[in-house]
Amino acid sequence: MDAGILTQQAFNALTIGAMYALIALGYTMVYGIIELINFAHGDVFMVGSFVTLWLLSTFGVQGAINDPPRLTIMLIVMFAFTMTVMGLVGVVIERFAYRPLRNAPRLAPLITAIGVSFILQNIIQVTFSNSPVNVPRVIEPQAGATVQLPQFAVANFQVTASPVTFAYSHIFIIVLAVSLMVALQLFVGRTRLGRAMRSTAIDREAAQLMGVDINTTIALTFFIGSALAGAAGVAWALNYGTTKFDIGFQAGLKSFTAAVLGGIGNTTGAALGGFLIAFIEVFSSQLGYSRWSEAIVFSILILVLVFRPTGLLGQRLAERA
Amino acid sequence: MKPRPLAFIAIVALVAAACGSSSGTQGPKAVKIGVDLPLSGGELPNGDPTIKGVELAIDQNPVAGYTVTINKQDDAVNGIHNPNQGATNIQTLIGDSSVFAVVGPFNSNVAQAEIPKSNSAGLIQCSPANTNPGLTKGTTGADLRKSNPTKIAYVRVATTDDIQGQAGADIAYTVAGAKSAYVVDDTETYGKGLADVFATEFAKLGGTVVGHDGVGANQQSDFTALLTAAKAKNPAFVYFGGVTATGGGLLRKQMVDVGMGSIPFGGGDGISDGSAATASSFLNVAGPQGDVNSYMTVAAIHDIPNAAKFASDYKAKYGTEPGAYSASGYACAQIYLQALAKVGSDREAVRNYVTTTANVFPTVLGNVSFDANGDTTQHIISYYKYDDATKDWKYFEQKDFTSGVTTTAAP
Amino acid sequence: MSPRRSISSAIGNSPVGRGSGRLRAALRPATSSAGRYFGKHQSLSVLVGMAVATAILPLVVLIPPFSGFGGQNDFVDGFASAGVFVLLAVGLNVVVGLAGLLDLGYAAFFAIGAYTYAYGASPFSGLDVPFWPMLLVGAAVAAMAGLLLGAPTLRLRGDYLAIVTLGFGEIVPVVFLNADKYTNGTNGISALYQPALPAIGDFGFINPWPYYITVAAIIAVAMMLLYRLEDSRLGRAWMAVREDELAAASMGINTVTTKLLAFAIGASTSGLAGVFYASKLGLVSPSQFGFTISFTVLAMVVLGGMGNIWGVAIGAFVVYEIQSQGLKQLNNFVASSGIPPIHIGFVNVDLSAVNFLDYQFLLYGLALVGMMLLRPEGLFPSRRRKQELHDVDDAGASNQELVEA
Amino acid sequence: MTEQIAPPVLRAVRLTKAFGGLVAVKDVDFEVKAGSITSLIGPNGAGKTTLFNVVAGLSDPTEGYVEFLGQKMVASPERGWLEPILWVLPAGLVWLLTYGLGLAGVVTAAIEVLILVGLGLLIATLIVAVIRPAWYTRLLVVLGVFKSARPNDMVQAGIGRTFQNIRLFANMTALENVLVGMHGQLKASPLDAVLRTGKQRREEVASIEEARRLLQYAGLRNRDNELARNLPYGDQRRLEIARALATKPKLLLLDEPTAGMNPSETATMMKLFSRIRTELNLPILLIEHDMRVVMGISDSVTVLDHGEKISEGTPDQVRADARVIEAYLGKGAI
Repeated sequence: MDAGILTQQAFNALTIGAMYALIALGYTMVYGIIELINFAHGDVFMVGSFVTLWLLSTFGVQGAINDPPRLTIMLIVMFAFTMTVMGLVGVVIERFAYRPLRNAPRLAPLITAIGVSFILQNIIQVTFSNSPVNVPRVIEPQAGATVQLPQFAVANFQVTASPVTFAYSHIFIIVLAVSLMVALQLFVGRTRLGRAMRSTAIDREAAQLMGVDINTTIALTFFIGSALAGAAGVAWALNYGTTKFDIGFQAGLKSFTAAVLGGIGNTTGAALGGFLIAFIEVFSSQLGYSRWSEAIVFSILILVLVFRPTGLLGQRLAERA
Repeated sequence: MKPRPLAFIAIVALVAAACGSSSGTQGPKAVKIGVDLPLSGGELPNGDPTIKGVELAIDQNPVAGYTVTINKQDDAVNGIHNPNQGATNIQTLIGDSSVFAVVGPFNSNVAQAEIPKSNSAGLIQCSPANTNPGLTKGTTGADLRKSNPTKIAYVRVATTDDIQGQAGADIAYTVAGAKSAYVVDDTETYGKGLADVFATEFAKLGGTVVGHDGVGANQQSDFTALLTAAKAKNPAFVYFGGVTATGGGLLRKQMVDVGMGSIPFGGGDGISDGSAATASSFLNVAGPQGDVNSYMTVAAIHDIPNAAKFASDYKAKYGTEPGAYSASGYACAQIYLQALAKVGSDREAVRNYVTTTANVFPTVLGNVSFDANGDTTQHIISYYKYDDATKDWKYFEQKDFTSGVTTTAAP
Repeated sequence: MSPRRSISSAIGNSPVGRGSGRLRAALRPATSSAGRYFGKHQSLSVLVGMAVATAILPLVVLIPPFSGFGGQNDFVDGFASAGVFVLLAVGLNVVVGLAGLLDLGYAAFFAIGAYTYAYGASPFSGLDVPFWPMLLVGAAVAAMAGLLLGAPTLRLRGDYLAIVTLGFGEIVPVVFLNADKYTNGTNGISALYQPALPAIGDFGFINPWPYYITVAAIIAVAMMLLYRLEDSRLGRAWMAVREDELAAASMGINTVTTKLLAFAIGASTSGLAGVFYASKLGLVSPSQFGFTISFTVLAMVVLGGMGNIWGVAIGAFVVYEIQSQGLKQLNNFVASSGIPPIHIGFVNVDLSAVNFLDYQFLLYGLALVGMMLLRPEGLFPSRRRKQELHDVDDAGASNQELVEA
Repeated sequence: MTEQIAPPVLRAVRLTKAFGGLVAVKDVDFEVKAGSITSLIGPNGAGKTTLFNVVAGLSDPTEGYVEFLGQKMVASPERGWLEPILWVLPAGLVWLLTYGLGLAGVVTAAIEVLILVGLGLLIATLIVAVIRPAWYTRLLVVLGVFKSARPNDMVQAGIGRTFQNIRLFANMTALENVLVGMHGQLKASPLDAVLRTGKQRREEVASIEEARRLLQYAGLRNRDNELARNLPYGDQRRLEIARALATKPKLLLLDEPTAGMNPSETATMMKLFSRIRTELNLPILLIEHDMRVVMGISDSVTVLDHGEKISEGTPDQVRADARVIEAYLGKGAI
């Protein structure tokens, strides 16, 4: 029993979970408002990481920036730019692929979403590369605070603790993700546009009658969701220093699982689900079952849905039929 | 069951066959070497340099009385090698009567689908890259060629994984002096096979395998959790069975991130993909700190007679450095061209000539001959280590696992 | 393309309407004997259509430009492989097209069927069960898997179902991959035994004809049975569930059982395809059954025309041939045609350097999006859809009649 | 009007339905007597539709229950979590045993067999849970699990219904819509359909005859092959009723069946309801918000306002009730 390793793994899980949660928020928001599983969302995240790559190469950034003011500016530029671009991409996708199908049978937009996902992947694949591509990591990846947890013994049970390293880049990602989530909550809860979003989600027609511009509201939802996915893309590039055209499918799949696990349509649930999935993954690796982790994640998803069809925090009742 | 359509089809087939007959011509006979490799999507970097090696061999080794061209088949579907497409391709090549021999396939599971067909048709295949032992050896090998058990129709110039895994264990235990190792594989045929052999052989040498985990196709970007768990077990060596595309470079890069950068790292020829300057190569992805202390083996002889000439010829023609399997593709084609010159373009004659164990073929890989299973008798593995001066892999010794002779690089 | 034309003309001649053929038959002279006649005729027309298509398709090799693509055996072999996807698409059509359930893990059942054959007839297990009973076993095992997945999840709403099936589709290959001891892991199970049927002769490895005829027969029988199901109480229940699940439940339809049956029947068809695929290829390995198969088959169903059994069959055939032959031939054509590089401003397009195979997913994606936006009924819409479009015109007229009546 | 001695067909007892803090229906009792038309009326937002959905089995009441023909059909669920546990319990027990045996070092072959047995049990229980045979339902009752009947169970028990906003199967023909309504009466199995047995063919032909008869009865002559969505509005309403009749109900629930109709259409519709009652002897529970519409044909009227029952009785009694007038016309209207 090594408390240090468990803490380290929990910290690893928080980092991965932060990224899943950011992506999951977009899924859950879009689902909440137009009841569409936006399959292209994972690929929006992937494109975000490539936008970061493009930006960094345009600025000629080669590696870690050690000068704090410059680093801060660079980070702000990276996030602002990528989030804006991806937000716009999301709006464009909504405008051309989903809006014409808003009153079509449910299956139709779902299938276009899959189509959009294919298109985004293939464009990146032929434009950049089939192989993993390096992205410079602007935050020195090995820099971090190393902490020695206290060691103690309970009766005959010795709890040891190897030192735990909290990498700055990971701390940054976790803090950023949490602040974005809080900002989103405030936006949805406290602003006029946020209210419009909520009312549209509850009853689109009623909201329309009350003077809410549905098209703008839905576009806004896509903008915010895609911008968050873009932020996750930047975080990914910062964390791993690499990206690939097909990371979107897998990350998207897990994030959607996170959204469903937490209760789709519920933003807190999405965040919770993201962290939960990351913990499951990390601790199956810790136990030496990396090769099974995917199967474990999806089995848990199926089990949760069997026992709680609305997800962990879901409130909306599933149709009984 | 349905007699009428059957009879009808039979007639159709006869008509079609009658129309398909060709007329004879004067001059050099046109023959083809079939090539079946993954040539699109993510696997283009594997197939493309290999087929270029074949083209170069045909250019440089003309055979009097024949004009040799290539019948090119791509076994990738949606960018990933696909056994079903491979089976279709070999069928096409069998159907093309001007094809007298085939180079390929690249991937083991494609070979599993193709071997029964080429064996049944008696069309010789030479794989430049298959290293899975089960394709030729033991009962699985025999099962694959059960329609003509005595007529080997599949040979390969790459040394099998069981030898390369031994070499990996040799590097870890002898060269790096590690007594404990952590093994990671990518759960794919090549990677897992190699990692399993490494684990067995490392234990045989006296080392301890402290852990063995695998990372499936959907987790190959994040190894931190796995490495944190591995780090706690204090391994003196980390061995990776897999290729760069399935996480080789990333694993090494993240080892540095979690503070395992000083631990030596080793892998097979799946991470032999060029210098640190080559985009997406192992050394490029792993980063400068990850490169240090990295070892790699290649399942081929290093001291080939004309290595420099081959490389410069290749570069002159294509403008790029040869790939990991360019020379192997070249060697396969060379063997076929020698057979063509000797026994003509009859498929059975070529097959018989190539697989006769007594025949020795001088190739760019040195002298190659095939054993009773169709495996190359060359069991030489070359060892490489990262060299900071050239930012590239540097050969330091090769070992012949048949004779046990080790040749060290000239200083 | 001539093969397409020949099939569609075969449909055109047959008095087959989707689903309601039998109803319509009963309505003309409303006698039971007439109903029986058309009921029989409809099933027969599937058999006849398949027989005609099977006989005509190999002739494609005589027609330029196809004659330049390869020998007749190559074509027949390709058709036999395409048959696997036709079966898959026809099965998925029941789930997606008729019952309106989005199943994104369909390849899992395909894998299960294929592995079932691998256990039944390979040196790995030591068993050598003949191919024909294995077809039934494979279908049954896949149906069981469909029930296992469907029973707990089919009470979920449609979108949840999509994600659960997608997850299941990911779990199954992972299990086959990692349960080394039972599945031979990543190497898969190879050297499976070939089918044998005295009437057709030795299947062997390189003669594609027996496989071609076998798969055509399997497709014909499967399509005939699915046709009959579609035109029955169960078929109507599927459509009702697709149209309005709540209303269907309020008409006494047990929606869960109905959906479960759609799931199981779709899965069993997939299992059939798996058994045939494994026997033809002689190999099963986990990497063959990834999500790309599920998504490709979905694209086939959508492109062919959801709900129209002939449409999806043709859609699957066409998509498969484009994927395995068309793009390759396009590459050869463009490379040999010597189209000069095009310069538009600073953009240089050199078509002869483009590998069209690299754009498969882009094409799928554009096709899916375009299809949904422009022609959601698919390339080969069913009669019902045509009727819908047609009825828009005279609906207005009938409105007025009614006001007066 | 003759007095009914027979027990009520449908009885709702102390029904309450709350959505979070909002109580939509509060403590409502009412009953439908055999052969009668009972109307449930009230102004907009009175909770009629909520009550109706509870009665039709679409949502569970917070409190109270609904009895149909003396059997409790709808109430809030009890111990619902127990059911999924039942599904995995047998398999779970076998696997626990397997795990124990594994720890004890028993041969692997036995363990593998047990794992498969567990898997088989899991499949079996899940299938049982879907099919719900009688013994399974009894077992649930013994365990104290109560779940409201699903809508389809309600139909099987004999409750047919229509919807306020028409919910036809838009892309199916009128005839097919009615055939779907007959689903529960048809007995041919999928296997019969696959084999085209004589039984299945006879049943199909007979059901088509019956369906056409029902369409005619509802006033839809020669419309059999029209797609439902192409029918004019009034005909869609009629088709819904024909479809509901096809379920062979013992009670018909009609949710605002004349909404959006002009007076003459409404009058025709009312005539149809009277005929259904007299010719088919079928009790009807009618929801309306237009009080005048129902007065002519109802035997009994229940008036809701703000989720509470404010009046009940014959049309004349209700018409005279001050609270009803107040609810409809506002305070001080008297």
